[in-house]
Parts: sequence; structure tokens; C-alpha cells
Amino acid sequence: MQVNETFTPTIVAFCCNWCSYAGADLSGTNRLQYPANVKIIRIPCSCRLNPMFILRAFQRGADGVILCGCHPGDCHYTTGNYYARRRMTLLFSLLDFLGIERERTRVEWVSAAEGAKFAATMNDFTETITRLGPNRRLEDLRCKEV
Amino acid sequence: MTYAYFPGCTLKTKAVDLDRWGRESMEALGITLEELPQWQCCGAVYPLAKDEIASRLSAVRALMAARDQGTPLVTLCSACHHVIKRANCDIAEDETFRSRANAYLSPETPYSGEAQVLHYLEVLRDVVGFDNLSRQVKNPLTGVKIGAYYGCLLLRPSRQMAFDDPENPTILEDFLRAIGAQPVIYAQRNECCGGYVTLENQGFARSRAAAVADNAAAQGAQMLTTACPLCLYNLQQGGSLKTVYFTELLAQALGLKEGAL
Amino acid sequence: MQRIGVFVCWCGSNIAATVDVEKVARVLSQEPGVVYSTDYQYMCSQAGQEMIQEAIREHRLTGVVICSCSPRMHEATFRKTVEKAGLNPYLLEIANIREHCSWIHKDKLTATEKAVILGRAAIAKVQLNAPLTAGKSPVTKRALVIGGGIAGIQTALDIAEAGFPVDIVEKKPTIGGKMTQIDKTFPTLDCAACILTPKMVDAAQNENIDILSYAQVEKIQGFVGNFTVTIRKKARYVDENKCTGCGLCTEKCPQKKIPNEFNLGLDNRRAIYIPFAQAVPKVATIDPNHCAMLQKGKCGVCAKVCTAGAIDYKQQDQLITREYGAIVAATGFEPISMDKFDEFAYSQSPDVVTSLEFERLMNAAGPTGGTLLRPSDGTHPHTLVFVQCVGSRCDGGEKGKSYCSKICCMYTAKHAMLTREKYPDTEVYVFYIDVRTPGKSFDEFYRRAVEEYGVHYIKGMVGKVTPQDGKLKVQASDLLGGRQLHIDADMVILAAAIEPDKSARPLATMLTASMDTNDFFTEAHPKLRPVESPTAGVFLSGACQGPKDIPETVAQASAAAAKVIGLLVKDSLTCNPCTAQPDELMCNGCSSCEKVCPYGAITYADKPFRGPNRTTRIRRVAQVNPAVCQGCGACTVACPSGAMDLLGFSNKQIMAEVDAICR
Amino acid sequence: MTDWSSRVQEISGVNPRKCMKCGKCTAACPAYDQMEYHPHQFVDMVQTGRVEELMASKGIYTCLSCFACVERCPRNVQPSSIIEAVRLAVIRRQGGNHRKPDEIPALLNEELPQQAITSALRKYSKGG
Repeated sequence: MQVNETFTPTIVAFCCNWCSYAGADLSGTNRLQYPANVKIIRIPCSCRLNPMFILRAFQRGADGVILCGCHPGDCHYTTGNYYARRRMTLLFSLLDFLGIERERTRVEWVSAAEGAKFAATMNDFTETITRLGPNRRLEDLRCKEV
Repeated sequence: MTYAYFPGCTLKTKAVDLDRWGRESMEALGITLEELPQWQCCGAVYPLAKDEIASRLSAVRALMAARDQGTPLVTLCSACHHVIKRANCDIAEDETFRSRANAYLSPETPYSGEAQVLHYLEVLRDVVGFDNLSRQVKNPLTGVKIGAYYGCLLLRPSRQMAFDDPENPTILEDFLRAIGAQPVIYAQRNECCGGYVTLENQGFARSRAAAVADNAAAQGAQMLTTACPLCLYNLQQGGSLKTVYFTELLAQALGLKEGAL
Repeated sequence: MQRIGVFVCWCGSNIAATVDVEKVARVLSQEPGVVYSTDYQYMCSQAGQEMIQEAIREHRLTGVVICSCSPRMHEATFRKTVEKAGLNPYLLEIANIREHCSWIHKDKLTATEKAVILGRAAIAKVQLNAPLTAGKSPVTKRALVIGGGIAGIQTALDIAEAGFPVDIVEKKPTIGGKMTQIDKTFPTLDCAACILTPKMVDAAQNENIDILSYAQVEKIQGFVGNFTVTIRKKARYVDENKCTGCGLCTEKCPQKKIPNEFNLGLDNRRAIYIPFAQAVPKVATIDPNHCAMLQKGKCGVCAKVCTAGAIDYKQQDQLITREYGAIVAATGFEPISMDKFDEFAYSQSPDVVTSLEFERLMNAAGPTGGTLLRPSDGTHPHTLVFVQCVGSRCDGGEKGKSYCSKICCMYTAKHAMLTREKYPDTEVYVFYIDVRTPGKSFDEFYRRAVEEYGVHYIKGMVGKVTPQDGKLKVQASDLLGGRQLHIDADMVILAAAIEPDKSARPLATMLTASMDTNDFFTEAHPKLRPVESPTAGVFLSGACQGPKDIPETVAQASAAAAKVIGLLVKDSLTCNPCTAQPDELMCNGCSSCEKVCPYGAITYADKPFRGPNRTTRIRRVAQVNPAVCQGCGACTVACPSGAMDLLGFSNKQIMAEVDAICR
Repeated sequence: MTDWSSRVQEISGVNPRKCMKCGKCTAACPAYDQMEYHPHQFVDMVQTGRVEELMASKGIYTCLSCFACVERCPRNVQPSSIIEAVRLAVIRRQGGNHRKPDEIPALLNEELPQQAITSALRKYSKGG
């Protein structure tokens, strides 16, 4: 597969406030590098992530979306990440149906102590998305003039 | 009421007493056991290997026949019960086995464990009812202290067999009470009698049987009763107590079988 | 029209070294709605904060974006800053351009570009921020402790010491719990009663503590600071205020053959009884299932002998309703039933006992007066076999528990040691899978049992116990010795796994507190909030949260008390304003949100809505209690009609961020 | 080279890693004295890849298949299924029958129930 050298993907990372956002902070504190393509949106819990947000990102030109939450069993709200996990499983199947490559969405559990894991995950995810190339864009026909 | 019945090889030869008195008693209690046409030997030991397909098929054939007749399948011999019940569990739970067995036997309607497998004792307990049975007893075995010998195959593994509490079973004791006898509880009642190892290693099998019988005797048993022909054989070879099939006791209590214990 | 101010912090060189802060401020000033944009060395400094306040006033800002370090660092600081300048504190957003940008990138161009995008996302979000007001709710200054074992007693004493009234609800006729049945405690071997009973008396005499014994919680309503609890005080047919605890009735009662729960059925009690000599409250209780007067209307002996006139056969259950600010669950544990483990012949021989039964057999106040005798024939046992891990560490299924019960290794070492100490003529075997002794002086204790007291510790398990000829024939494995052992034992003692008390599950439902699959209460955070339930205002004390020994239980009990006190000293509670809020016009009352809410914050109300042609329709719509909602947002996604949204993290706000990033 | 350990795990459907080495199987085994390796060792040897030693052991034919080890194992490991799989690994090999079908009649007596004969054919030889 040909790798497009000039392609810089747009990647949205949803991070739960209690574990993964703090994990991302820690990778910053430890000066662990990961690509600037990754932009983080803070949400209170992974269960706040409405799958609609991911579809919206793909409509607006995101090439990859990653959800990070507390490890199963460690959720600040006890069960939030279990809900997130189930919802994402359904979304994956929908994205398959829509023809968006499976690798473009990912769920990772990153604790507040796992700065290194956060950076490694983002490096790996960016590499994957770069390899996949630009995403085919979903169209929001509601906003289109017919 | 008529139930499909799987007698098994031994009940046609060495264990005719188990079979005959079982059928006659059940008839007297209002239930006809109708032998499955063209049943085949169950194989006597359950193949524990996941990839043993052919050796489990005769059990599946019997199960399918019962399903097609629309009645539960009643067994009497512990070994047959064990094999058929576990084959039924496997076909319901193990997808590979189910698809391969169905591919091999290619029945009109694929089989996936619909038949109900009942041991004779379960029919006595759940269909006839021990209270009802005790009312029909003509010659109660009053005062006879009998040790119920369960052995292994009816009880274990309990997850599949789901027959009774594997460590503290009560069905045979309840049966003995229903026919007026006094059950003797002893710990070795669910320990092995020596099984088929009796063929190669008679001494060992006899020591096992002796341990069972000695424990029962020490707890006050005058005799033992069992549902398994091989257990009966081993206990007779190595044990110190008289051992009879439970159907013989039943027939005697119901006034069908003459003679003293 | 929004008037947004953007403040880009240099953080000395932390940000400014890799991000062109001036450029960021310049580019962001072009964003729609931005009326002011600047950069400064240290925004969090006094001067920086004053600069922000000045700008808010001067430019009549309606929203503030600060591009700086992580909001986890200074969000609270800057909220106060803007609030002092008269802006609602929730009209502030922070773009994290330090941890998430300058610190992880080296190329200045890239980092600057990213900082701009992060700033844009924050601006997009702040456009949609609404002023939020943190609500206040009052706090009832009284605590309820459910369960009167050592955990409940300790928690109640600590709360009472701090000056707050506290009620203990105990289902049994006396407080004290499991510890009253224990003989000696490891690793010090001091007598359990000697250290527990003074605490029971303290609790009874403390003015701030009200003990409701022989009572259970029936209904819990409300939320943190404002619980309303209904308690059923069961009829004990004895007037607690009149009974002096003299015990005459318990001697004269003709019903003598009732298994004594306190001694685990190893001896009998009467139909009217006081569980044990040091019971608190020390009053008699009539067991209605066995009392001839209550069953058949004939007898009345206790009433005749009672000089205090305390017997009241007509007493009824009493329902008490009280208000509490905090609730502590201290429901404790039970050993599991040995029904499913009859390979050890527990049901076949009285000489096979559980460890708790063994405690009673060793206890001076127990059925044998402290002399160890075989229950079957009252003779002195010579060979004792202890089996560990009975029902612990099992793989699923109904049989046994998956967890380690934690206390068994130590109490078994204690039993073995005490037996050898009191009766040097005994042989004591302990079959173990692992010996787990993590605790202060614990391993030393176990080693003493082996080295000084000569207890035979054997790595292996017991596979079968056969009662025969007055002995228990034990068949076991000795894995290190590579042999199968056959021991003729006189007694077999089973270290039964422990499980949460049966009352915990219905209590958790009433509290909307979460439980794990084993019915232990779940803590708010397994490491950092170990004594709080995720449900605000509910705290956990003792073994109801997980298996624990006495010192751990007491430590947790005091910790729970500290948390309760921290809540009760407040006059009112500030609620997190970022809570869920339903759009009642869109809500169809389907209950999806209620089902996913881990806090029970969502209820439903029937409300009138205008229908067509001046009609009114009553519809069932969701109501969120902002004092209970913790703002996780699970409900917002579960809502099929999109009626539920989360303040501060609304669908529109998050979508705006997505749009800004993907632009 | 056959990877016997994987083969045995495949045939038996047992995961030996579930074992916590408590030894309850061996404590429960009524045929302990008849075997050179014991149930917990069977599990361990399959886990550590020493299956050929097991295959050479005569003890695999004295397992009674009484399922006491299966029933009492706290971790649901099923040692008896492992023993059966090792036995099958042996008798499925060319000439691997423990007893040839024509040797069996010599072991019989008048009273022996048919069940025992069928069992022996199944347990000791391929096909039956």
C-alpha cells in the first residue's frame, strides 16, 4: 500500500475526565510525544459519548476517532465504561455497515497513571490512520440544498 | 401413561432382574415403559474427548427416537443414564458436536437436545411421587436397614447430570423410606466401586468395593441397593454385604416379587 | 451576541518555548464572537488574574477562554477569578495547550497550529455555555448506621464523639455482631469479649447514640443530606424500658429445646432469652415461633415470674420514621452454608464443624464452658484436621465463591495454636492451598504455630471425609510429600468462606448503592474512595464492602465515620451544577434513563402539558434530582428521544468542539 | 513432532491453566495407590508439556473415570478428561491399543456384566 507522505490525518480523541484525560495530562508531564494530529475533547465519562458525536466527526472530516475511558471496573461512576463499551460495539457494527474501516474507531482503557500507554496508543492509532489514508466523508444531507 | 424406555445391553443379559422388576413395578404404578425399537448399545462409558463423535451417536439416535415419539426417555442402568444424559447435554451445548452429529445422522428434523432424559428414580420421585408410592406399598420393608449405593455415574459431574446433590444425595434414601425400609447414610455411598477396572485389576476393584461395604456396615446397614449392574457385580465380588437392585426391593414392596430379602 | 475574551498563557517558557503564544492570541482574535484576545506570562498569578478580571469588566465579556495548563490544574482557580469579576463561573472554558500541546511537541509550527485549534474548540464550546448555579441543599445532622457489629459500633462511636446524633439499627436482639461469638483474636490472642463488650457499653451509654435493636430498615427515601428512613422495630414482647435483664424468665421458661443461635445450634435456649450475658441492650426477647403463649395462648410463666412487669404478649411491631443526613452500611458477613460441601461430611457427623462453631466450642461462655469436646460424644478429641479454603477461591457456579475470604488463614492458625497450647496431647493438621498472611505480625504468628506449637501444616487438600467407627476417616493429599494421606481424625474443622449478610442486597436496592456480583457493596473508588459508596451520602463500614479482619474493619469504620462527620458539619451542600436535565416536552417517560443511572437520581412525575385546542394532557416525564446526579451523562446517551442533556457538557457543546477540531 | 500438550488440551477441552494447584483432585482420587502420576500431576504435566511421560505411564489405565476429581475441583479443571485425552493420544497411534480386542475375552468371567466388557473395549482400544 502506498503511503501518502503529505497526508496529515485529523484525529479526535474523547477522553473521560477522571482517568484518560488525566492519563493524557501525565504523558504531557512526562514529555512523552505523540503526533499533533490528535486533539482531545474532555467528557465527564466515557458513557457521555453519544455515538452521534463520532458520526458527526466523520461527517466533518475526521479520519479517526478514539474513545478513552477508565479501565473496566475502575469507572469513577462505577458502570459508565461498561455502557460505553456496549454502545461502541453497536456503533462498530453500524460503521462496518456504512463502509468506514473498522480501524478508524478505537476504544482504549487508559488510567490516570498510564501516561506512557496514552502516548503509545496515540502513536499507534495515528500510524494506523495515516496508513489507511483519508477517510471517505459521511455527508449530512439535512444541511444540503437539494 | 407411556414413556419411551432404553434398557441397555446388560439389562437384557446379566441384569435381567433390574429390568424385569423395574418394568413390572412401573406398570403396577400405572406407567408403561415402552422399549425403544431398534435401540443400540450406548457404549457403556461416556467418551470424554471432544473429538469423539461416532462413539456418541448411538445415544443420539435413542434421544432422537424419543423426541420423535414425543415422550421423555427413561433409563434404568446408571451407565446408560450417564451416557445418554451427557450426550444430550453435549448436543445442546457443544455446537461442533451438534452440527457434526446431525450431519452424520442427517435426520429429517435436526436434533439439538430437545428430548428429556429421566432416570427411573426421577420418574418415581417426580411423576409417581414417593408419597403416592408409599400408599401403594403392600409389603413394607419395615425395619430393614439398607444402604443406598449411588456410585459415580448417576451423580457426577453434577452440572451435566443434575440428578441430585452430588455429595449428599437423598433420592434413594427417600425411595427406601417410601417402601418402608430404613435408609442408612454412609459417606462412601458416592465413592467408586472399582468400575470397569475390575477387568484388569481385580484386587484393586475388590478393595474399593470392600471400602464401600465396610463403611455401610459400620453405619448399620444390613444390605446395599444399587441401580448399576457393574456396581452390583463389584460389590458382590468384593463387598461384605448382600447387594440387590433397587427395582427388586420395589417389586417386593409392591407385592409383585415373592421371597425374602 | 457573545463577547468572548481569550487569554493565552505563556506559563513562563513551558508553553511559550514551543507555542508562538502571540500568534495564537492573534489568530484566535479573528474567531467569531471574540472581542478581546491577549497573552501573558503567568495567567494564574495575581497579576494575570487581575488582568482577566479587568478585561471582563472593560469589555463586558460574556465568556472567557483561557489557553493554559490542564483544567485539572487551574479550572477551579480561574472559575473563582471570573466569578469575582461578576461573570458566572461556568462561562469559562480552558484550552489545554500545555500538557496536551507544548509539552508533547517539539516543532513550534505544529504546536502553534494545534494550540490554535484547541483554542478554537474552547471558543466554540464557550459560545454555548450557559450560566449555571450550583444548588444548595440542607443537611440533616443525624446519621444512621445499619448493622451493630464492631464496624457499626465503631462508626457510631466516632460520629457520636464528634457531637452528632447517630442511630444504630441492628436486626438481632443485641448489638455486637460476629465478634461476640469469637473467642480470641489474632495475632495477639486477646479475648474478643474483653475488647468488644466495653465498646458495646460505651455505645449504649453515649447520649448521642440511639440503639434500635431487633429492628430493620424498611424504606429509604431522599438523597444525600436528606434521607427519610422507615425502621421496623420488631415486637420482642418485652418492654425494653421495664426489663432489668435479671434473666429469671429465661430460667423458668418451659420451652427448653430451641437451638441457640448464639452458639450456632450447639446447645439450646429457651423461648424467652437473652442472647448472652453481656448483651446490649440487656433485655429479654420472646421468640414468637416457639413461645407457647404466643402460639397457643397457654403458658404465661415469664409474665408470672417477671417482677418488673415487663412482659407484654400484645406488643406489636413499631414503625419509626426518622430523618438522616448520612447513612452507613455496616451489615457484615456470614459464613456460607456447608450444604454443598458434603464431601467433608458436615451433614453426616456432628464432629465436622465450621470454624465459627469451633470458636464457640473453645469459648469459656460457649456450650462446653471452654473445654474442647467432640459434639458427638463429649469426649476429648486427639486428632484434629483443619481444612482451609472451603468454598473460597472457587471457579464460578453456585458452589463456592470466587474470592479469597482473607481471614481464614489467620483464624485457622489461631485455632491450631490454641488447641495445641491447651491440649498438648493433640495432633493438629492444617491442609492449605496457600497460607496468606499479609498483615502486621501475621506471618510471625503463623510461623509460631508451626515452629513452636508443632502444628502440622500440609500443602494439599482434603478430598473425602468418611465417618466410620467413631472416627472421621480423612482422605487427603500431601502435595509436597507426594503422598495421599489417610488420617483417622476426631474432629474436622472447615474454614468456610464468608459472604455478605443476606440483608445487604435488599438494603443496597433501597439505598440505590451498587454491589458487585458477590453482593459486596462497591466503593466509590477502589483506591481513593474506599469507604464511600458511589451513591452520595452512603458510606461503607466493615465486611459488607469485602472480607476483612477486625483491625481492618475498625480502621474502615473510623474512616467511614470521618467521612460522615465531614458531611454532617456542613450546613448545606453545594451541588455539582453539571447535571443531567431533561427536556420535558421531548421526554416520553420510557424509563431508559432511570435504568442506566447508577445513583437513582432519576424519578418520574406526571405533569400536565398543553395539548391541541386548549386541552391538557398528563404525561409521565423524567425528573433529575440535581443533589443526587453526579453528572456522568450515561442517561443522555440512553435517552431514545434525545430529551436528556448534560449541563456543561451538552450535546451541542461537544458537537461544536468536534466541528471546530475537524474544521 | 507432535505438540502433545496442545493436542491433549484440544481433545479434552480442558485448560490446565485454570488449575490453582490445591491438590483436591488427588485428595479425592480413589485410585491414588494404583498410579505413578496423580491427578494434579496430570494437569501440571500437560501444562508444562511433559505429556510423553504420561503417555508411557500405566496409571492412565487405572483411572476409574469416577469423576470425583471433576466434581470436587474448585476450579472446574476436569482432570479425568485430561487422563482420557492422554489415553486416547496413546491408543489412537498405530499399534497403540492398550489391549487388543482379542485379548479381552481372557479377562472375562461368567458373572461379569456386558457393560464392563464394552467399557474395556472403549477404554483400552481404538474403536469398540
